[in-house]
Amino acid sequence: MKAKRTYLSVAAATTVGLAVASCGSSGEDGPTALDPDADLSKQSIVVSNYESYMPEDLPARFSAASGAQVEVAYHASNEEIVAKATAGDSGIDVAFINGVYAQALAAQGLLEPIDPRLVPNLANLYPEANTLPYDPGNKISVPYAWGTTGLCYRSDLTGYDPDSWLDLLEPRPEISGKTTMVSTERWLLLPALKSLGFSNSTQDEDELNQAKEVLLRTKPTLLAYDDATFFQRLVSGEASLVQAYDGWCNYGITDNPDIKYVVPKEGTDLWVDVMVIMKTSENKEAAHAFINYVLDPEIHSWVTENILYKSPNKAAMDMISPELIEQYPNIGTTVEELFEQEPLVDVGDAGPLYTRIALEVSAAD
Amino acid sequence: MRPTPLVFKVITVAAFIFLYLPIITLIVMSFNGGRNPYVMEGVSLQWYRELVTDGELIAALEQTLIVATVSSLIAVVVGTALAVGLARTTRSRSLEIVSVVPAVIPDVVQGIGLAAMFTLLAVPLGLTTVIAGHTVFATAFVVSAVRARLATSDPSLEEASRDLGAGTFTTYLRITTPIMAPAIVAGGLLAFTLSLDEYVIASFTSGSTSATLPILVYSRVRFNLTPEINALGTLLIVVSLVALVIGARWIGRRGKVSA
Amino acid sequence: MPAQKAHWQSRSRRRARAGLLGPGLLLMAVLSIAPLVLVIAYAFMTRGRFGGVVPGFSLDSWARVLEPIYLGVLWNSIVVATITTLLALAIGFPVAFVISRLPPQWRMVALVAVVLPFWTNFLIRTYAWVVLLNDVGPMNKGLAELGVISEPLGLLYSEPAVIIGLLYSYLPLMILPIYASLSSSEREIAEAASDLGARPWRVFRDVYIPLSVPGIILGGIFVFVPSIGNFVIPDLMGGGKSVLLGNVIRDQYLTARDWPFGSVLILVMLAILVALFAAQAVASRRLTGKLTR
Amino acid sequence: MTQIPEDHVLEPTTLTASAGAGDDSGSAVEGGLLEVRGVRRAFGAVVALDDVNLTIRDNEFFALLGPSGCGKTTLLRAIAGFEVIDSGEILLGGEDLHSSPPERRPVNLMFQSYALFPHMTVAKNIAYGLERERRPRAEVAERVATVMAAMQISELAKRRPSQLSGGQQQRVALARAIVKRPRLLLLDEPLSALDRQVRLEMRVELKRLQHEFGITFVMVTHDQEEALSMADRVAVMAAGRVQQLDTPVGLYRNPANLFVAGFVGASNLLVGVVRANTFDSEHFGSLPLPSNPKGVARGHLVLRPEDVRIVAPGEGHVQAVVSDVQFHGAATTVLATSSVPGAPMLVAMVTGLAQVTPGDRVGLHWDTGLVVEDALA
Repeated sequence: MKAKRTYLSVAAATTVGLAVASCGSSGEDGPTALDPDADLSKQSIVVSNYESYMPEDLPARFSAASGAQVEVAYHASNEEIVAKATAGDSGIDVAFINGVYAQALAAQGLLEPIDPRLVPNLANLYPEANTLPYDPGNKISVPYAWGTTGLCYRSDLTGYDPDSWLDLLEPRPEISGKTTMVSTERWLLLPALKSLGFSNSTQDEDELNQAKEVLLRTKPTLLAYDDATFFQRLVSGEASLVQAYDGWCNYGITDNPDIKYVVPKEGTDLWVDVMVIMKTSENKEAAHAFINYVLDPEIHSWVTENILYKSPNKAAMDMISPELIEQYPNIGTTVEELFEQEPLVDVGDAGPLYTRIALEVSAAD
Repeated sequence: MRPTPLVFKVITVAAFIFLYLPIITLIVMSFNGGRNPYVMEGVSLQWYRELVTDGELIAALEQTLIVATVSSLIAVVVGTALAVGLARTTRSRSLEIVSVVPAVIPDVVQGIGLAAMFTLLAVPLGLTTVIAGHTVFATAFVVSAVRARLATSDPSLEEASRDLGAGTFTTYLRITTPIMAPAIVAGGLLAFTLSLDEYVIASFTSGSTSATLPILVYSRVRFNLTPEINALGTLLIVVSLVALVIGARWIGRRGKVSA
Repeated sequence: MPAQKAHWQSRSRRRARAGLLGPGLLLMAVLSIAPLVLVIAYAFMTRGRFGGVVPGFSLDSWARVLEPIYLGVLWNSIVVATITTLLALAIGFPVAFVISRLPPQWRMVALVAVVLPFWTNFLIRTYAWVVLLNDVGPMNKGLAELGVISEPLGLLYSEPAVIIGLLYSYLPLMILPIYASLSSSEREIAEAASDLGARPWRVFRDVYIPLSVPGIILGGIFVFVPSIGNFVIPDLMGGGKSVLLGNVIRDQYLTARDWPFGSVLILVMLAILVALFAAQAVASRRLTGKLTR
Repeated sequence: MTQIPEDHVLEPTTLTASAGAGDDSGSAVEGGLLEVRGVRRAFGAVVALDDVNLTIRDNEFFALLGPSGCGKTTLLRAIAGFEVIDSGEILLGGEDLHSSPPERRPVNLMFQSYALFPHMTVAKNIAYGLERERRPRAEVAERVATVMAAMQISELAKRRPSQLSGGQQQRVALARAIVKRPRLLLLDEPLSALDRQVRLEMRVELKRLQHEFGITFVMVTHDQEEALSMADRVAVMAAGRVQQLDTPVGLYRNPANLFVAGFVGASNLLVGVVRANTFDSEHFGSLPLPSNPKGVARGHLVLRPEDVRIVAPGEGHVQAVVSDVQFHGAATTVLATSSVPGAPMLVAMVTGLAQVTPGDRVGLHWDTGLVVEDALA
């Protein structure tokens, strides 16, 4: 997952918490009447994604195939898209965003419901990908990539193979000062909650406070909090062990085969990044066409080979070469294995508490 | 005169090392043969090659140049008029303060204020809003530069012009402005440079497709570290240096002539 | 005198005033004052359900400022900005002093040399420090090879690293005003003082320091204000382990989307700023009084 | 900006209404090019011009003389259009200037600082005013060349002001104003920035140019010698009022009050009271009353040094001892002190050599003198 952030979060989930708690159903405004036969060559869309989270020439290929014009914008965090969308017309047509944040936008009526008639390639998805808790039935979003959060490490530097969140939270002396954690609050709290045996989406204040104590004890042993460049730190040898999203660990593996990924034995999360269409989009046919294009098995497998993240597209994953899975073992994770992990769900009214704990940890001496 | 204390000389030398050490590091690392931005692995020009073929970066540079050029041009025109107006047509101290507030207010406040206002008025964020944000502080800098110069210029020059038959605006155009030229150029250059470098206000006011160079650099530094950034930094240093030398020469020459 | 005839000056001055001041003041009003007023107004409103603000008077956000976590961040920011300012003074004063005593042609070169790093991109300049101070970067490597250190210094991603970054970015803003106050014609006063038999340290205490006080105060403000509002340097050099006021403000707007609270924090920062400028005005008035008396 | 013909600029005024009102310095109708009537200007509590009246005639060289702060510069600037007047009228050729901005007044000012445009060459500076009139290029070039030749600055045409000496700058400033052929040329302390030698040359030069171009000159100066030697008529100003307006000889021989007597030329000033036909001096007792045209009762007796003669001790009106003798070539000044405590030193000027030396006892005699009142106008 690409939870790219500009800075450690202070209150990221507050918005989500309120939004999800207040509104279970989406799309009250009803879908706009769409014309399946619209002339796409007269349409142009802006697609906002994280940097290098899709093949560079994907937009151009889509243009060539459909005739629609595509402009690419970049955002650094889920919160940035939420902020832009709630501020008014962002000019964005299609956005790539975490499923939980997509649900928050939908609750505010900011998303256009997905019209399945215009996305026939939805049929390519794993059946399980239709059951995800943030958007059962994929009514307002279409899954793009999914995966887990775990430990990414340089086996040659650690000298052993870690298998527990405690290897990160209470590092051995030889790797102390050479570990990093993610600072986005839900994922900052994840290792502590899991190591204590709690749910990754707990709303219990006492459990959260226990997790905070763990994180405060861990802070002095960290090199830094890092949401984005941890794999580069492993490659350079600056860090030995980092908390990482599986696909991003693969970037490190590309540069150094000694880098390995492991899901800690205490368990972790299942996250999903999705594509959504903004209500303000003026070219919704082209937006749908773009999403449908991505779901094409050839394209989506090409995407996975390019970004090294698993896709929820069965047809696409079936086309992935065994060599790639050998090089990046976590791409071979089966759907069953993935669903052994606890999918992230919204934390409702506990959102501000997560926010506060994240600030207290980051501001602590 | 008493000699300068030795400890002062030592501190000064240390300070210059402090100022230039990172820049020298940057320049050396830009010729890195490897892809690790921290560790030197052989010497090559590969990152400069990447730089010139990096479409995204070139697009961001274009946006930045547009923002800096438009905002500093507006600032030069509006700011010069404002400075002259403040000096010659009013004695209001509060108007003077209003005119330089954007130069002293923290950028995060300016950026947030603009973002909040654009949101409230449903103005779509984009290149125009970035230009608007930059024009404000650029104008404030031009005003201060021109004001400083006006304070030391002889007001009878303008009276002489009117006396010889020029109207108010002809006088500002043909006499005041040329005399102020070094200050206007200095203020404009300052505004231009600050705009090229400005990240905070731009980050709050830019739309989804209007990333300026600092925004791109920030996201690269945060997410996609490669020695390409070192190469870019080196090029920017060279360009700044050349601009500085040319600018200083020009101002020096003009300054002498109109002194 | 015929009363109905307006003097030309009133007409023409009005026209000139409108033409000259109009565009600039309009610009300032719309793009500087209005946003500021809006931010101030937001501080007294209610947080919107999905972020932003909704009309309705509320002082809730003000109570939050007093919570220990925010007071802690505020205090930490003041400490970091103060240390940065004091270090800038400790380095800036000697540098300004040495430059002011160089032969005139070298003075200009030295000043340009001070400003030059300032004219390079702020982010890249800061990033250069990340490269330099990195545990596997050239400084640690070099020192280790020289045998000075056996372990990396671990300087990066810490509060000291943030202070180094701030100091680096704003040092020229301390040197220039002090240089300006030292290089003004009052230099002869110092020579007069030594001529009258004052010993070097006394010349310093009685002459140079008082003379440079306006520059020191101005430089202090120039360093302190951007330091306390900065969030980029803590981001890049603090490794997320150090939080300054600027970070919290930015996050209130961009991620937490609690605009009223963000506005309250902005007002706290502006209050510090206004207090500093007021102190500067008082100090410089007292000082000029002393010098002219 | 389009140039509006002069006759449209100056609004006609009702001459009859104000003709001759409180003006003792000349008739408004005959020969009055510029009329200043009842002009008042105050800056807060400070009154710079207080009911100023004067008439400047066509083609004369007029001087406004007074110490700094007397209002002369304010008056000059009001005529040029740079100062608003609170009340009163300034008429040029019978037309009220009040609503004309400086650029539309057929009046030019030569600034004390010269105010040469630093970014233009000498030729450009001089051409500036003509270009503003939208004159044909050929005419501008011809007139600039002519005036530069007249001012003997033709070789400076390509230079910039910063490359000129003070005297050269002054000539350029003058040329720049004259080339416009104004009806009135105002000169603000024209010679004050010059060295003594250049200043003496320029005095002659200015008079020559005034004749040559036939322009009315109004000069402001604090230097009485300059005013007396150059001007046809001089208005002496103090405290915002015209104390006296007269020819240089008139001012010198018939000062209107103590201020004028003291400011214009050197004089012996003896304080005292007028009796039936004597002047009772405070220090020298009863003296003959020479002339008292204004019927002053209490004031000062003005004795010009050249009117005081040195006579044998015991003779003359006052007895004194020579304290100093200063030889000037054509004349000699003798300073004499009387034994009366607190009495002023007396000054006599004799042509050629004086036959006395310091320490000599002498008598001082005079036949002419004038009693003036102390109060300002």
